[in-house]
Amino acid sequence: MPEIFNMLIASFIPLLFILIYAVVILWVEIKVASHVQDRLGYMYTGGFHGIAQPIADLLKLLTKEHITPANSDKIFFTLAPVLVFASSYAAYAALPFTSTFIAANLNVGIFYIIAITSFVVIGILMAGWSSNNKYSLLGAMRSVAQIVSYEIPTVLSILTVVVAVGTLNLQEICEIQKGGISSWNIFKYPPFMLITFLIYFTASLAEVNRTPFDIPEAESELVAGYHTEYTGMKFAMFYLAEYANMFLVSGIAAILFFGGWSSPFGKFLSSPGWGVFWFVSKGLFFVFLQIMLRWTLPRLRVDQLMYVSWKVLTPISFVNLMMVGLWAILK
Amino acid sequence: MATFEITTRSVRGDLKTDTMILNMGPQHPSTHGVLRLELVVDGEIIVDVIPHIGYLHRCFEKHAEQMTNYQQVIPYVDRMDYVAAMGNELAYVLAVEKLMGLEVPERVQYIRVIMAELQRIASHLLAVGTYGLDLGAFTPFLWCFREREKILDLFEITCGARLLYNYIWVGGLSHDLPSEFGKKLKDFLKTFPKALKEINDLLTFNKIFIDRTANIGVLPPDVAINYGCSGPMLRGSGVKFDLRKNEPYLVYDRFEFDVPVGEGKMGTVGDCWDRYYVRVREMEESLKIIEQAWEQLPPGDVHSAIPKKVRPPQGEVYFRTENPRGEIGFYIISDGHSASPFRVKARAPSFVNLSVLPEISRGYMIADLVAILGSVDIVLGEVDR
Amino acid sequence: MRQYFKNIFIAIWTILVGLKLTFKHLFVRAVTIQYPDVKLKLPERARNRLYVNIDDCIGCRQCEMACPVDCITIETVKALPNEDLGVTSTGNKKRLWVTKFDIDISKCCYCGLCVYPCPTECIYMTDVYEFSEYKRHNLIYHFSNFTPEEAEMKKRQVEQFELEQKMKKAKPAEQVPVNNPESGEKKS
Amino acid sequence: MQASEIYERIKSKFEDAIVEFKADAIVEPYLEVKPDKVKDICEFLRDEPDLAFDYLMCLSGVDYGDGTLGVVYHIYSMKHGHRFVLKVKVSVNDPVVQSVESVWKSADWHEREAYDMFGIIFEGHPDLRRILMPYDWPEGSYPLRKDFQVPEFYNGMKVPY
Repeated sequence: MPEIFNMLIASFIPLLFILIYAVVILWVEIKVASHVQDRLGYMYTGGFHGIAQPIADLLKLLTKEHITPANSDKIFFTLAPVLVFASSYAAYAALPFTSTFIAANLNVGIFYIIAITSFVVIGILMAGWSSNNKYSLLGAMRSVAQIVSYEIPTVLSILTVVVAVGTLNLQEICEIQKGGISSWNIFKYPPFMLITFLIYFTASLAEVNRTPFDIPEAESELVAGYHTEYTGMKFAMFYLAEYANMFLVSGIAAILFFGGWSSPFGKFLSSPGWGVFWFVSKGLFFVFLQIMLRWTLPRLRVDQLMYVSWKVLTPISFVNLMMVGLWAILK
Repeated sequence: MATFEITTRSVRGDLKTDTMILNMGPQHPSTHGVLRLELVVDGEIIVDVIPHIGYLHRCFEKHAEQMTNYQQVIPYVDRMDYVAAMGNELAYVLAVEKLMGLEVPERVQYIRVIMAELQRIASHLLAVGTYGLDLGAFTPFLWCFREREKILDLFEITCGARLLYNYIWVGGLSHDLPSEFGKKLKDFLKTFPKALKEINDLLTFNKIFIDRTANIGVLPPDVAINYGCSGPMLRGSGVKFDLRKNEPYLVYDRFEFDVPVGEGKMGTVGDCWDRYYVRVREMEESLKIIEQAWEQLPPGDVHSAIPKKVRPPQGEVYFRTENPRGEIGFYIISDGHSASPFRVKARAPSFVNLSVLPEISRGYMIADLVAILGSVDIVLGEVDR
Repeated sequence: MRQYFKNIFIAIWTILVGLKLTFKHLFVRAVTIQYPDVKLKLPERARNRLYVNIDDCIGCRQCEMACPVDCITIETVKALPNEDLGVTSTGNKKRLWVTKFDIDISKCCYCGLCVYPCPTECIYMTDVYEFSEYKRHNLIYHFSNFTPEEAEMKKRQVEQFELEQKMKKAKPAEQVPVNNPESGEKKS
Repeated sequence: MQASEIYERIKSKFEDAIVEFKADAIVEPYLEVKPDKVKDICEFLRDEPDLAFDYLMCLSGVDYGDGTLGVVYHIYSMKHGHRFVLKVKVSVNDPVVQSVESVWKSADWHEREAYDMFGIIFEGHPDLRRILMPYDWPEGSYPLRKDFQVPEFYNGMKVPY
């Protein structure tokens, strides 16, 4: 009995984190967008700089009507957002928030995350297909092609790190980088790890459909892509999954290259409590970077996206992998 | 991310595939209004485009015939190309003045030039900004709007309206320039180049932006002329034709300025990037014209030549000027005795420019169509009139 | 091959240039204002809601003629010879009762063409721009001092007077006294 | 090249197609030609190297109100920088004009507009549909004609509202 109880708590904490984080990051995204564009964004709800606006938005989405298009495939239509959210939520299980808290300390943690996030593709395809809308279908098709092809550079760059550290366990990867800034993976095997990080970051942008790779939901072409027909809470699920995914890939970037929950100052401020702080702030930094990129860049076209993946990222990450492997052997 | 080759049709082999008809618009984020495009697509590749227009048809020509005098047509003319209303007024008023054989004072002509060029900058800012928006870059759009606001402020202190001015009248202007106009104009002239440079850095020379627009929607010069394209659309194809130079009206022959043409700097001559960059360069040239015009601005009265009754003799005129979007022409027939025009035909640049869209977008992808449509830069108020 | 790496380099470089710019703009002062709390002062030439100073209106219908969208409706009734309507602030003598002066502001296109021909400068555009209404008919502004009933009465009075005049013409009688002080108060 | 010279050139080739050349018309002289020859004349104007009218500025339909409809062509030469005005008049009962769509592509939409607004039928136009008016606009009702009556109801809506 207490085991089940423990499991419930362990699964509840990431959920709580996602919800709080989503509310915060929604606000940050809007505020960053507006300040980049020389405006103020929302200012009224909740006093200081519209701090309560995301909550109001969420409440609004919760109370909105659920519209299911008449000719849609109703079962898949309802199931799709759940699947999309569930798969990104499930990935949080293997994410080490600090040295003492990880919902499931798996031997093959990073492998598990790669596997489970692939489910997002199925959810998106389901959403696009079942909506019975041409724009949604095009968006879903693009999305599937995109995520499937960007899986390869992502995995290759993760593999490079794995070769360097020699483990698939995320907790252990963090342990290895414990000695402060200089022992972070990004500074190992210069400059190959840096390139690996750049490849991983670029590919992860595509995996979570962020600008400049947001073509599945390219609003000026496909209206809203696969979630054109979604309203209310179902739409909010997609939204939530997108933001959850953003942090997921950023968190993995932090773990793989920037020491995860370990303090940048070695032993200083390295208690488990601080660990959460370091991990979350590192993750949020990359989320912030993603947001900044979104408000800076135009988006690529679907074939250019494929070009970037297959002709730029994949070959370079192969070269990287080999170089790091050689170096590791020779060392 | 090098330039890539366009495959016109996918290879089919034995697989049975079918084209799909996709309705883009009348409600769509990137059709710039209520344009409906019927796309025949093969996957993502466009086989054919059939534009359907007329959703914003407001019977401008019929209205113009029903008015009680020539002056009343001007507010309607404003509403054709509603982001470049000054240019429309100018064309209409110059046509009527030519029909009447009216001479206007120098000061009026200079102010008209300043207004028309300010309007050109404002309109091009909108075109550049929304083009970024079409390609997914949101920020340049609002930066452009920030600059455009300054021009609209200038217009507002001059004539009281921000968008639809009714400022240029037959024989003169509704108001003279206000006293604070000079200072505000100088402020704008000083800050604008910096803002333009920022937009260039952020958008124009961004590699992703170039990849999205270079070699896309190539319009060869002979096709452009045959389709009657004008303005940045024609100049983007490398034809050095600008009515301000080739058929100078007002006092344009007294200013020094370049006519930017597409050079194929990032791809082929006449692609979307060229058309876009012509607009950016034109803004710089307009700045030059404004600076010169402001220096030469003579004193005088702007109301002195306004006739009591506008009653042109029997005859007809086709007069064209260079609007931000191209050649705007008014064909006016006067029957000589009534105070309202017998027939007004507006040759709207967007209307003609849009007709080339199917020709230049076949074989590209849906995302490219958005880029091409954005680079044509239509205003539906003018297409449908 | 060189082109390939050059492309990658340019891509990364221009992205960094863009990021630098956007990051810089994070700290630039916003240019927008918080509208309902802060309001811009409009220039004096601002053309917004039309206003008619009905006391100065002489009922000449110039504005009605000038309006390209026919949003002004004016009805006038001739003043009886024994009524003195006074003069406008510009010194023009008023000769007509303006029984109806309606502006359908929802049709108005804010062109300002009605303002220029007015001989007494009684119709002008103000800088009021917040006048949304829940009911469309509330946007038809009645500027006249007459209610419809009063206008009807006035009209009948004049008809009767004209009838009397005709009768009198048929059989001329003594003059009607001009400048009856009481009828001047009829207004409002 | 002056309008009179251009007229001479046309006259030497299409003597029988000319209806009237008005050299002293206010603002611009114009040449009226027969509606069934206009395409040939336009082709001649475009292809002759020293005329080279490669740009159709404007094509307007006109209802003269006296039972005739007209089409006015304003043409321009990018190469030589001269312009010319051609006119065609047809009776309202048989408004058939040759299409110049094959000469200048820009005539395509302009001719559709003239058809839409005046009911002028352009012979040889590949796609003569309504362009600005809705596709369900009543057949035979052309809004820019002088005798056009505003319908009392349009799709069940009262006009004016």
